[in-house]
Amino acid sequence: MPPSLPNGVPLAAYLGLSAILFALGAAGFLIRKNLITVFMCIELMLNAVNLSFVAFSYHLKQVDGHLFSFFVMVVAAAEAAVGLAIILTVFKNRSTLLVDEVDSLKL
Amino acid sequence: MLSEQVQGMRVTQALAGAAAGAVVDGKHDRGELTLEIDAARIAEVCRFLKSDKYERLAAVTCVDVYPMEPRFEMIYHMHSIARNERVRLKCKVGGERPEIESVFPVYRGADWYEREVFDLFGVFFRNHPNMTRILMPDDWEGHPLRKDYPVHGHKYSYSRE
Amino acid sequence: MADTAILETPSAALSRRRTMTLNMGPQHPSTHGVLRIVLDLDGEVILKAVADIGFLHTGIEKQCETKTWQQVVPLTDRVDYLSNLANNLAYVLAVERLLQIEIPPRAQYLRVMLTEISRIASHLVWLGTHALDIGAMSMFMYCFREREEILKILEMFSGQRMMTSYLRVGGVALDAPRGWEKVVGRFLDDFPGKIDMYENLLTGNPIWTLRTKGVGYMPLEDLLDWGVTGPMLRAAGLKWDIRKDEPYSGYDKFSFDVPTRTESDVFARYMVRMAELRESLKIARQALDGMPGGAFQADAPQITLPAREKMKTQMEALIYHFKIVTEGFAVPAGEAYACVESPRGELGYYVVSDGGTKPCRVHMRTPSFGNLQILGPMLENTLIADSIAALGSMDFVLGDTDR
Amino acid sequence: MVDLLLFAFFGGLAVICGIVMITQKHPIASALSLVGAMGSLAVLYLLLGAEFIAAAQLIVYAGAIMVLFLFVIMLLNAGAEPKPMRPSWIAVAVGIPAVLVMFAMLARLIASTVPMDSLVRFGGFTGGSAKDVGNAIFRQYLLPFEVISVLVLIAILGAVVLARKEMD
Amino acid sequence: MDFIVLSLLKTGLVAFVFLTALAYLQWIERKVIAHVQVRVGPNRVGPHGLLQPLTDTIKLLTKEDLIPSHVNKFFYLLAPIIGVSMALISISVIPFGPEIEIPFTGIKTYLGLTDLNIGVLVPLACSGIGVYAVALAGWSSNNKYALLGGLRASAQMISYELPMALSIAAPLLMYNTLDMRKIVEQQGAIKFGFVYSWGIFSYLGLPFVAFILFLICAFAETNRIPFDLPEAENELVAGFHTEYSSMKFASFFMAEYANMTTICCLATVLFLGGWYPPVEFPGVNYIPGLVFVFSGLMMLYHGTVNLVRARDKYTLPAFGIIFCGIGLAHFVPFLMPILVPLFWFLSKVLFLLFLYIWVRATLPRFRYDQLMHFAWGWMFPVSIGVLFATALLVAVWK
Repeated sequence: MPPSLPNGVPLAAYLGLSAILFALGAAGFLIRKNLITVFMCIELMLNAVNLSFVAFSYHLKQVDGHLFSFFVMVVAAAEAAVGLAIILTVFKNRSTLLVDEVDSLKL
Repeated sequence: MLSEQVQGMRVTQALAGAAAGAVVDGKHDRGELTLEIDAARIAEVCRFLKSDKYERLAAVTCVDVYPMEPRFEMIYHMHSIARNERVRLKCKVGGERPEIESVFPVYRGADWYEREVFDLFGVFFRNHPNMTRILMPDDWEGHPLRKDYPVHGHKYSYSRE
Repeated sequence: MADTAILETPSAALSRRRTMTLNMGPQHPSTHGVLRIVLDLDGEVILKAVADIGFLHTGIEKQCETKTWQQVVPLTDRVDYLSNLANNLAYVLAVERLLQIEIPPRAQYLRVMLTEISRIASHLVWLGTHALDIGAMSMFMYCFREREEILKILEMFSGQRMMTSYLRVGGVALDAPRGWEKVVGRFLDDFPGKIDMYENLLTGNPIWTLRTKGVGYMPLEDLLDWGVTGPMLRAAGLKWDIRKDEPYSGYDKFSFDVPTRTESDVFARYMVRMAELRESLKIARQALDGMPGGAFQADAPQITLPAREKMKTQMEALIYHFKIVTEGFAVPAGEAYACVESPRGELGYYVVSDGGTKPCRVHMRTPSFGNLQILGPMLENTLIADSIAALGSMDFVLGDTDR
Repeated sequence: MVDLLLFAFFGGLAVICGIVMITQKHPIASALSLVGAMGSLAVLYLLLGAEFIAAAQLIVYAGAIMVLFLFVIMLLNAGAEPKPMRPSWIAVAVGIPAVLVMFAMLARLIASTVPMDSLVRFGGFTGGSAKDVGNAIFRQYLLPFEVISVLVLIAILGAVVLARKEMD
Repeated sequence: MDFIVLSLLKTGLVAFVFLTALAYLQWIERKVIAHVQVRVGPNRVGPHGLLQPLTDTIKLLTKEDLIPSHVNKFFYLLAPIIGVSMALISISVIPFGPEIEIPFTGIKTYLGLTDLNIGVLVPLACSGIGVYAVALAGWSSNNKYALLGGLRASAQMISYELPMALSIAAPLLMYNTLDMRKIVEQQGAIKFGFVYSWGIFSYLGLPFVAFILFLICAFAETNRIPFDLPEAENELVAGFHTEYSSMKFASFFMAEYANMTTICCLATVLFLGGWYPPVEFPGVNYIPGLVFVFSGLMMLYHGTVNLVRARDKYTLPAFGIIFCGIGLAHFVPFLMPILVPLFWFLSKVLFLLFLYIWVRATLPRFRYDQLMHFAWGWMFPVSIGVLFATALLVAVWK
């Protein structure tokens, strides 16, 4: 094993990865126009946060971080159910999923 | 003209009462009653027969008696299950521009039978909702069951292709 | 017909109007031949079904006009290739009505027996394919195993397994072969147990009843109005069977029941046909037991071929034989309509003669053609899976439809 | 070493999937790359000793939620976005710098607070089994758990109500 | 380093055996169904058609790899890959037998590829991801039948995953672990002096209900009759794989059989006591060997003395000798601890697979809405009820 490489991964690398994914999610949230894709970007951000929870949990040798990501997952599931139902309704009413065109609260 | 025997039949009498003059001719041959109906009044006669317990229209078909005129004989096989009785209606349709009233509004079962007659004999049915070819391809030329339709010498030669 | 929509991709069709046009057939496992159905779907619900037939149209009616009266019989085999004896029978009955000849009792009994046995064969094909459509794949093999026995019987009588052409104007083609009683009797003994087995597999099966009960319902008035006949009508509660109501070929001498149901759904049609299997067995058994002796062809030398022995020894017989074979026999001018109860419903032959040796017009009132008209109304607002069950319960043969 | 390789591979995969997700035009491609990112994250969770979370990530996130997404996309047949993706200039002018700034801040934060010598090794933490998570849920975090169950119930009802409304 | 070499060896061995078994499973299915249907089944290639799987594989491999022009190529190709890989992965967590000592080396190892703390969750996760294969195949084929089939299949798999997870949860409550090896080892305890405490024998037989539920879900999950709507050929031609041919089709096929096998292994591990025999008595370890020897002798008898068909003259004695050899191997002292547990494990799995095939030859199929109603209206409440009842029993018992 080359001595220059550390025996393991720095925790900062995990957190950096988490930050990159979060930034990607945020960027996608801003530039994408399809409602569903926007929604998926939110999921990516949630995932990124989960990663840092789990990483910190490792760092602190506590299980609490796992619980937080577990809760995030459950909330994400609930959010997906309601959010997709809303998207369905929006599409049935307006026949479009472009966020730019869904600009009025009431039809 | 109608023979005594045919005039004595129940259907003939009922028809004479309901649609006077519609029955042009008739015969009772080999146990089967055939009534010739004025082609213009076929729908009317059928409507009456349906109310007269003739629940079913068993079949509609056509006979081409080429070269005689009127060329087409429309055949309607009516059947009464309640009376266990059958009667055949016949209408003569001329060959120039063969056309007759559709009985589809009376018996929906006439739908495909009339389309078949149109397809194979070229008799047009007025008031039929979907007068298109049924058995032959949509772009077929001619009406194969006509007597003057050639049996030999098909227009396509499959051997050369 | 929505022909243009068929060429579209599903995505385009979906985004345009939320319904999907599905082209089912002409090559599809469950359309039993070359039937094409254009379905308008909303999800899995059929909004509209349009049947497109004619892929098997071979112009048999036109061909009949170019054959002599006797030569038409093999053509009628090809119309409904699953119950060809019924087709033979309807045709020869019509011609015999024109000729006004008397058929000897032995020929009548042979006709009845073989027609009933071939009805069993036809119902077996229906049962096997219908069950296969609904997913019970073994039924298909069982049914075809029993059908094989029937085909062997038919081969024994006529020399042909499917296209028997066994009936002749004036009787049957050949007398019953030696040892036929044993073969037919063995089949009639074995078969009731087989029906019990089918019913064990299907009738009480919860999945089978779930799939069939209440599916494909049509009220009796609609069935009559659309010209539907046969087991479908009887499953709707109408006790009408041509064998009973307008007995032909000596059916009045046989005792049998006309099974009916009132639900008019796929299950009722299944039950009616299963009961008909047993009734046909009953008739065939009576025909076997009461088979009279005597001639198998009418005593009409101008029409029926002379016996081989006579033809070789007597001059007149040879002349008749030569005339019948070369130019056929003339039939008096007139028209006749003879109908029989085929496994699928009313099978009628309308025959017109101009007095010559060839028919002027032969129209086949085939049951499948009339029955299939109801397809559109029946499939409306059903699920795709139900449409398969409903199609199977109609028991159509495309050769019978398109002719 | 193996840890590092695995991290590099799956971390890289997650980033690539993330990039593909926000650049692909077709929603189905986006959804699948998101699934890929989630799968890679699940492997990273395993490396971090979070076995249960890794399995839950696959079963719940990738197996259920994303399938729901896929379903909706197929159901609506929300094809590729009609116009070439041209985000509004405000989003680009303000959003991208904002995202970059946010990223920089996060990076700074991480660099300043997290000790750089803290190494993650597979097997370094074994407190993430189903038993441990279950113990924590039902002892320490019982109230949040119950609250979340109520939330899920409400979400189910909401979804049913919304879906029914569009049925009429 | 031993660990890695051993793992690689085991992986290779399991992969080889598993893939061959999949091919032969299809042969078994064809043979069994043929015999149910009074047919002979494959019998041309090799004795009794035994080489049929090989020829099928060769044929499918060498067939032209068609890609229809109207498909979404990337996803179209991705779908079978996902399907088959997900199906094959889950076998890795199944334990086939206890810890054994490899003869002549003294190395001890477990029969099975790996033991995870969350072992039971892995097949669930894999089948969850496997849904993508079906949905993508249906969607990317750009064919209406495939689309309908794909939607049906994925909806069905998602619906039945829930009751399946619940019916797995019931025995998990009893075993108190997710590790499959520990689950089986718990079932190795002996009750009343002679019965092994298999899952289905414990807790007043309540797990038996869960077992039945699990089996039903397993049928639905693997899209087999009576739940084979997604590929109901009489309705949807071939469902989601309508547009697939050659090796891509074979991948789906393989995935189906792999899923079947895995799910049967899972049922064996969870409910049927894994590699433990049903009852314990002094000579129980000789039963497997005796079974093989007896069937070998039967074949010898029918192949030589009581020959019915001429073509069996060579095959039956050959197989008889092979079977006798296998049976005798069970009596070799150092092979016995390896072969006997494997025998019990495989015989249970094969029994369940036979059940699959038997049902396929017998039952008609459901309709789509009936199937969904069955999942949500029956399976779901019943499995929740079983879960609660088990929880109650466990709480009272312990």
